[in-house]
Amino acid sequence: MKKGILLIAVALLLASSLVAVGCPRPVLEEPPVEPIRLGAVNPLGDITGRQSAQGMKLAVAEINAAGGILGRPLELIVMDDEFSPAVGAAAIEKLATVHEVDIFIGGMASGVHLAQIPILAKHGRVTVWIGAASHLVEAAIAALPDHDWYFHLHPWDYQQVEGTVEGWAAIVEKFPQIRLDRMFVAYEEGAFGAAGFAISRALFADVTIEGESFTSAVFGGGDFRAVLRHAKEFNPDAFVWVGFDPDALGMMVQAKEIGFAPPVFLGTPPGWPVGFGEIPLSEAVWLYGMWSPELKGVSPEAAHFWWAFIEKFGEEPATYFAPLGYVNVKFVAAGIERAGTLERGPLIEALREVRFEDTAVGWPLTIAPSRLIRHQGFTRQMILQWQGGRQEVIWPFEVATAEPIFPFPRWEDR
Amino acid sequence: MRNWRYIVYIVVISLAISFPFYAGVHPIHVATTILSLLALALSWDILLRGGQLSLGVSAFFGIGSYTTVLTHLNWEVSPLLSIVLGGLAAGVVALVIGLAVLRLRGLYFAIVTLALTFIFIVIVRNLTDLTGGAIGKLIPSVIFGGDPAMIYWLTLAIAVATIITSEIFQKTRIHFALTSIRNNEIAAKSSGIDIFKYLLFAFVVTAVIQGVVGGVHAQRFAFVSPEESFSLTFTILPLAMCLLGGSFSTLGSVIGAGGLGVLAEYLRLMMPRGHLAIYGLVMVMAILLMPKGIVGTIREQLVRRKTASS
Amino acid sequence: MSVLRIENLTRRFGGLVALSGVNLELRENEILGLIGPNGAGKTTLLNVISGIYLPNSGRIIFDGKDVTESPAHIRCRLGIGRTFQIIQPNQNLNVLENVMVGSLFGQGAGLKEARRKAQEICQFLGLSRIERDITRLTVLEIKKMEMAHALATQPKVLLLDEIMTGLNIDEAREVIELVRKIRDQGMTICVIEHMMRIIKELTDRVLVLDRGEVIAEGLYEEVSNDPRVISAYLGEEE
Amino acid sequence: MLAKLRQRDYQILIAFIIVAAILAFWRPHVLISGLQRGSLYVLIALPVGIIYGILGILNLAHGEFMMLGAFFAFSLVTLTGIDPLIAMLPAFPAMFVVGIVTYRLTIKHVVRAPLNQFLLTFGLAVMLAEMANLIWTTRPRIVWVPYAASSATIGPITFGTFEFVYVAAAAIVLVGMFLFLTRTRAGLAAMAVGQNPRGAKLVGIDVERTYMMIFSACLAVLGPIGALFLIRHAIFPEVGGPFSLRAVSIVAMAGFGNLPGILVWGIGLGLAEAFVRSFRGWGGWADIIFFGMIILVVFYRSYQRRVR
Repeated sequence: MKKGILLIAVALLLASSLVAVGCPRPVLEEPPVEPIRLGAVNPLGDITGRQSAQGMKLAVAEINAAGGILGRPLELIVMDDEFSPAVGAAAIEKLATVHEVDIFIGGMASGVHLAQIPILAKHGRVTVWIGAASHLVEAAIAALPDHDWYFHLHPWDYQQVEGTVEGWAAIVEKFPQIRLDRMFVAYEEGAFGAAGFAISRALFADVTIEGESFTSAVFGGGDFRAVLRHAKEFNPDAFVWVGFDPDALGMMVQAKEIGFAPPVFLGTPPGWPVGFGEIPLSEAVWLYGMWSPELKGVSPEAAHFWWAFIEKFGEEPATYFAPLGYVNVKFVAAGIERAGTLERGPLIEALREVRFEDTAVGWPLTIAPSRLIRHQGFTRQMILQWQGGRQEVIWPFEVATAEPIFPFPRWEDR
Repeated sequence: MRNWRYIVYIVVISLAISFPFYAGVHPIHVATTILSLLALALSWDILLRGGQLSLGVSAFFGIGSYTTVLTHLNWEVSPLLSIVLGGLAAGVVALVIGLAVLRLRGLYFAIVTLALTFIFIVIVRNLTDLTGGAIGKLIPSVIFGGDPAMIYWLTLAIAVATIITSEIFQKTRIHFALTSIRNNEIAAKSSGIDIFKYLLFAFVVTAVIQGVVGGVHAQRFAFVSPEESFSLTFTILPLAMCLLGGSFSTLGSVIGAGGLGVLAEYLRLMMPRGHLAIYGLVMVMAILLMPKGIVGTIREQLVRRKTASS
Repeated sequence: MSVLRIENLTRRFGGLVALSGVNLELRENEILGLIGPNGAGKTTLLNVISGIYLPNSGRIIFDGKDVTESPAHIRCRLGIGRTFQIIQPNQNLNVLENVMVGSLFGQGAGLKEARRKAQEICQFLGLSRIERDITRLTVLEIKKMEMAHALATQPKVLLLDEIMTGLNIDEAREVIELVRKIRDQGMTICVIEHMMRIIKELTDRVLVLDRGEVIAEGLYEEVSNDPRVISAYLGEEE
Repeated sequence: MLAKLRQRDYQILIAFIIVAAILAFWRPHVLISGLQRGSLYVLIALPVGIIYGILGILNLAHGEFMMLGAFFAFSLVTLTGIDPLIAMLPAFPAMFVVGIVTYRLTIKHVVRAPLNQFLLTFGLAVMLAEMANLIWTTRPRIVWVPYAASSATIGPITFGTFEFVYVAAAAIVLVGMFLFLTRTRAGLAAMAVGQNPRGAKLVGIDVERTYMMIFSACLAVLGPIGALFLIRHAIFPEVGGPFSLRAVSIVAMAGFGNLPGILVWGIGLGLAEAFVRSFRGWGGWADIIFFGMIILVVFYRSYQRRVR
């Protein structure tokens, strides 16, 4: 009996010392020029997080090749959050205390970021985040006594919808044959879809909206037939599905088999399956996005990024998180350059003033207050359409790469 | 000899308590996570000692999380009290469903506890007004103002309480009751053991622990959502830790949690991409090489050596 | 004076009638032998008495109380102790601890008291090496442990299910002596046994079951000459 | 393991036909999509049931093996341009080999070790999914064949017809397994092993070999199943996990080792889900039906055992 306690005690001792050893504190070396350290936390197991980290690396490599900033090289430390709040939070703590990074960047899932906010707040270092679109995150940031150090580049979920409201109004005005009076929203039942639906409902004031949830193929669902049938009965001007990448094929196939071809067929996944554009069903499907590969024909910066990324990593950027990661580093670098120092106050001031006329995602970037926080970057997303296997930009018209195909061609004609 | 043992004992306790003073903030975070998984693993093992394999740890964890957050938000209960309430709520739910599910045995019990987890997810997701639905709820501030050392000590206290509970279960009549039930229920009944009473007791006690751990988790990260709070990770990871360390003993879960926790941290450092594949491989290898877990295998070796020498 | 009375007991398993209208009386301080061919329902009867199965109809009166609906653990505490035909000792406990389980829960003793009582009983049955690992016991030791475990619940009635099986003659004789010794302590005993010699030597009275029914009852000599009993056994031989 | 049709089964069958008839008139779509979806569940659950019945192993990595089969078919389709239906043929032996290797290296050591097999098969599931992630990344992959969206119109209703392939495949796999287990020497030996491994060894059956063959055969079936799955679903490393869970749940519902039960409950669940979904706005509760039914059925079964 006593032996048991003893063993437990020894085990605890071992475990605690292992933990202590396992997370060594840095050996203090004095390099000739102290680098500027950027700490990023991404879900590296996922294509979005991995390519976003690659985008950051590309930017860092380019900046260092050009001599760094303020004469100092950039050093990028990327950690995995495994989509787990506990892991993501610990990663921030590690970057702050072990690697002693100067600035936090990166990010993706809102659930993970919520857990990171208290720790980021505690350190209060400048943070430039490119993910976590949930308005819950915005509320959590705004609830902090001071959040001047926080910059959010990704539009908030309600801003994304606001953008589409504006965009659709413009499209309807420019192309009178397109109507948008009745909308049916099929949304996945998790946080992503539920928020998307609730916000759409609130913001599309002049549109009659019906909605219904479905189980995403990510969670073993993928049977959308009931939802699609209800949508067909509703006979909407636009059918919008708010789900994930793996839902795309099922949506198209199952809509086709019941002959559901509304005038506007729109999907809003974070990315699309490999080769989606090549299947005939994709033609004239609308989508929302922060970015499109086709912008390389419009924006020099997007073109530069596209080819540099392919050259460096041997693969194409698959989602907008790749260019966004690139923009993340470029933005931070521009701010430091402008401030001429890493001191918090001037740096925040400088970042606020950073202006890009063009970025890797093909948009201008400026910082302005959002509904609740002071430093918000991008606020809009584009309206695009699959045409001939490419994601053509329809709106904003300034960066448009194509005219819309309307109405949605009948399934039989493909 | 005896003195020496107490010295080790005191040293370990003081090391564990003073950990935040000599370790960096990141190790404190990692240790906090490991300690909470340790409590879950040990609580799972306690029920397993009675022969019942539960796959419902996440269910009680989630109930604890949600109760904590909702009582804290709606009734302005203090964070610590709300965690206690989280544990109580999990206990009450366990009592009610235990009356039914503890009639089941083996894989049927396992599957039903797992199914219950999903049922709670669906309920929480659909009761939008109360729970915030699929999006979840936020707490405006983190417990102890986010002081990692305080959170560590709180988690340590819970882990130690779980270890003590486990040792109480091992050293009193409960131990005899549970092992007898696990060995053969009919024989246990005929020895005068009220099987149902003991299983229900173990089920409720372990659910309270799981609920409390869930409550701390929610207070530590200041939010709840169906996907995060009822995540199957909180069932599977503790299960793996317990089985790797060695089931049916306090030490097994402690070693398993420490081992797997530290391993995960190392792997994450060594290979940012693909470390989970190695993690799975380690699990497979460990179970093939040490089918009785680390503690079980070592104990077996000791017994063998003793027999060989005598 | 009867300790245990069973009235008109019937138990079915699906379509199979395992016990049909069984009546039985255990008199205080006797040793009753329960015999019958394989599948006659002997073990089922023991299981119904000890509460593992509930009967479909009939009554069980123990010590003047109706225990027909009582669960097994209550019956154990009231004083019905038993051993099992296929013994499954608790591998995770040593000999002494296995015996302790009986006194812990059968009598509600505390840990210390249970340990003391278990030691006493082990000594009484001649079980030494009580700190031993279960896996290294001889058959005789296991049987003794099983009896010790049942005795530790402090029963008034002890039901022994084929405890002699697997023992050689000398060992069986030793166990017979033990059973007698136990009875002399004031206990009532019911044994299921296959070997007729043992039944003859050990029991005061015999009850014969065949296909769930009592076909004979009485002294061994009377019963063994009963033509129905002979045909029941011969019928099985074929 | 393959209980003969008893009276109760006939009752279930009749109840089934009545439900189907009501649905056919009231909500024909429920009947069609429920049958199709349910058959997919049956298809995936059947090998789990067999492996459990004979090896006593509940394979938590089952869905991941299906994912592997699907990726195998996908690779063939994209590399050679063949039709996914033809890719089913090589997928069978390929997954058979995967089965033999998996059995030899791992499963062999945990047969009838209930706790360890949980952890082992879970570890396998993590490994398989993560390895697939390293090779193919998390980006979903799709193939497109025009017949995947084929449909038919009867009177006022239009519905997809391709998924009737799942119904046919489920029937073929069920009947094939049934015939194998009752009509062939190897099958009978497998049944004997499942019921009593020690006894089977005594009468000269090579138990080890039987285990390996059954396990590998059940994985082999997942090759073609994966190919069929691929035609209608995007595939990605995590695609299998939820199906492991569903398969195991259905096997539990059917009663471990009851193959016809898998058919009944798999399709029953498909119908129940489709039924709930057919009411607009109630789709979010469909999962509760799935898991609620599992709980009810398991309770009913254990209650019955108690009474009997």
